[in-house]
Amino acid sequence: MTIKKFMFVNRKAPYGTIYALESLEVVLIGAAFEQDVSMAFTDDGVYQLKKGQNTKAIGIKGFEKTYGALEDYDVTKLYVDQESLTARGLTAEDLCVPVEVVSRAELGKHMEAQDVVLSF
Amino acid sequence: MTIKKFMFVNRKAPYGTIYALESLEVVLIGAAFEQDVSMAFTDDGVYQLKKGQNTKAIGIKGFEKTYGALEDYDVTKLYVDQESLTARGLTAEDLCVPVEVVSRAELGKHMEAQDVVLSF
Amino acid sequence: MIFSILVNEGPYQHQASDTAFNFAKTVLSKGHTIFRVFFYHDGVNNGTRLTTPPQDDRNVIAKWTKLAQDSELDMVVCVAAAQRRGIVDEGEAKRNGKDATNLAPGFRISGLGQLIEAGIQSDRIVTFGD
Amino acid sequence: MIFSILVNEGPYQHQASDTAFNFAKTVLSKGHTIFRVFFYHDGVNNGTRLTTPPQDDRNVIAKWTKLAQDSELDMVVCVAAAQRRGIVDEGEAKRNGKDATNLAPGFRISGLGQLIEAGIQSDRIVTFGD
Amino acid sequence: MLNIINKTPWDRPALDAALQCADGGSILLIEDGVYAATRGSASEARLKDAMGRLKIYALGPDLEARGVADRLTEGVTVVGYDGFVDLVAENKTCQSWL
Amino acid sequence: MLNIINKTPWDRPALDAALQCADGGSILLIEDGVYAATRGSASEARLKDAMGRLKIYALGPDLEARGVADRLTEGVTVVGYDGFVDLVAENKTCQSWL
Repeated sequence: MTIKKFMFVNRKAPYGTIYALESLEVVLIGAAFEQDVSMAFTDDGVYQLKKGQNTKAIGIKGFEKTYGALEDYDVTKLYVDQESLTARGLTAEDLCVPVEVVSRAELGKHMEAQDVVLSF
Repeated sequence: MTIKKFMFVNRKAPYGTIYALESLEVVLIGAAFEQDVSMAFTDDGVYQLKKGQNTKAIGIKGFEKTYGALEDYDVTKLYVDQESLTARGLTAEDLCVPVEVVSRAELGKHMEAQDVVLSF
Repeated sequence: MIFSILVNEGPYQHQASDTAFNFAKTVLSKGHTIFRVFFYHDGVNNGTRLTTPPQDDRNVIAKWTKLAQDSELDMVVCVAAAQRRGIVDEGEAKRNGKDATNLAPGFRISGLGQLIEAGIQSDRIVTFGD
Repeated sequence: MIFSILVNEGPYQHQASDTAFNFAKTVLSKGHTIFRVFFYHDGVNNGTRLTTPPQDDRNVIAKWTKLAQDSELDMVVCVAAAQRRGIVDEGEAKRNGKDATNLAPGFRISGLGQLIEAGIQSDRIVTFGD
Repeated sequence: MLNIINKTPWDRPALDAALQCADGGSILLIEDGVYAATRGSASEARLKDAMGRLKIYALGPDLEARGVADRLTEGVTVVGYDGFVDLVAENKTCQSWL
Repeated sequence: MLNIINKTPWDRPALDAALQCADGGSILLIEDGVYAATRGSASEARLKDAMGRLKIYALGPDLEARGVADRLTEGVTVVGYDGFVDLVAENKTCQSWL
């Protein structure tokens, strides 16, 4: 099968909208199809990776653990925008998985290198 | 029947989303119920009143004319936020109906005077 | 005190319906009254009985239906918004020549006047949306 | 050139489906091929046959159905997203014990793999959403 | 008036609009709006400035869901759904800045 | 890359994010995104700054729908759906900044 470079760009916070969760579902299918998958987190998307999510009191299924399982699907290229982290008072230590923190310019270069970019 | 002061706050541009149109539908019903109706336009909501809309090429029904018909329903209190106009390079002359241009502080005072505020 | 609630977005895509539900339940548990829950815009999509959410997630629609039945809540889906989005009861199906219905138990379809009436009759009206 | 199109929002609430439709029509009129139109998130709500929009407005769903039939378009509604939102065909109704269906002609329900496949098989994939 | 905000200040101008229009009353942050009440973020100063004129609340269940309950900006009061209902009851009107 | 923006720069950070990430290529403004290409608005300077590195396009039908086709910022190229399809074809990839 053809292998393409797929990047999934996440720009929205979790739980307020479903995009983060349904984006993850696409990422896992992309990995199952053995594509070359990477994920970018920028703007409010960096909040998806914030450690310590507990959704019990809002009655919605949490999915922080799914990010931890991405490695099992060989999804290891997670790029996080430095500027978005800083504006939100976050650092890489606040995140639930190991990531590569990059500048917006570097993120743009990764985007340019893709065959398919899907933004959620 | 009890008469209450209803304010409809419009903060979204037309056509990109349906809120502007479906907000107008509520306003007209509010007027039909003979309530004391006013409308506020702030942030991207000021774009709703921009003169010269022609939706033919996007295939969506235009509704600029409906703002012109509001007067027939005795909806004459239209407040437009000065700051939002200025940021978008607009003045009252660009709008399709006569309005009262107000500061954000004045808009806030009008909001405080309401019984019901619905924001779209 | 008499509350009404306006829900402007559909289930799952936005948190609006979940928050509105939690709010409504709390209003009732504190001894207040809910005059009406009105579903407008994509909020009408909360009124379909055809959803089958994943087993490990909540069923937003079933929660509303149960609350309506347990607490005699008046839950109204706006007819104009419902026609645009395909939410249909038997009367609407007959009127518009549709071969199926999908309105969930506990909901009824009616006009926008019901929202204005809710504003008039209630001490407070709270909107949940995008 | 081979295109695919991803539609992430439902009809009327957002312009996404209208823009996607105009785009799709133009792609075909210019002699390109469309491998697939995939409906995800609230985009699955484009696949209901139960809508009755106002007579002076466009019928977004009917436009898609006609385009599919005229041009043999493959229009796929994501099954997981459809289950959350109550878009059902006969197979889904049987599997999940639903008493009605609402899928519009020209659409079919299938898995997310169809979106990845569209990405692999197409030269370009364009997303329309909120 | 109770001003309800459900989006982050980076994603939407709702919080800024409410802060500029409201002369008194309260702001309640819910859903994605609660991120505005977190320490060290670029919106913290705006919120602190507003505290002289406005009471600021954030919905606890939404803070917990997002893993930010332990980094609340000083001066913000956390409420549950109970407190949310009370705030609506205590204020003559409320407005959701959608 | 073709960067597609469908929101105003006041409502969402999408245009800013695209302008900061993109080193070359094109920006296409569609739907509510077209307002960013209007004269005299607070976003005009940002767009003009970017024109050295990026080509900026706006979708004509969306400009007309919103009554702003006659106040286009200088240097922005108007395209129809035809031109939209051509832009997608000419660029190796495209990204909708949703």
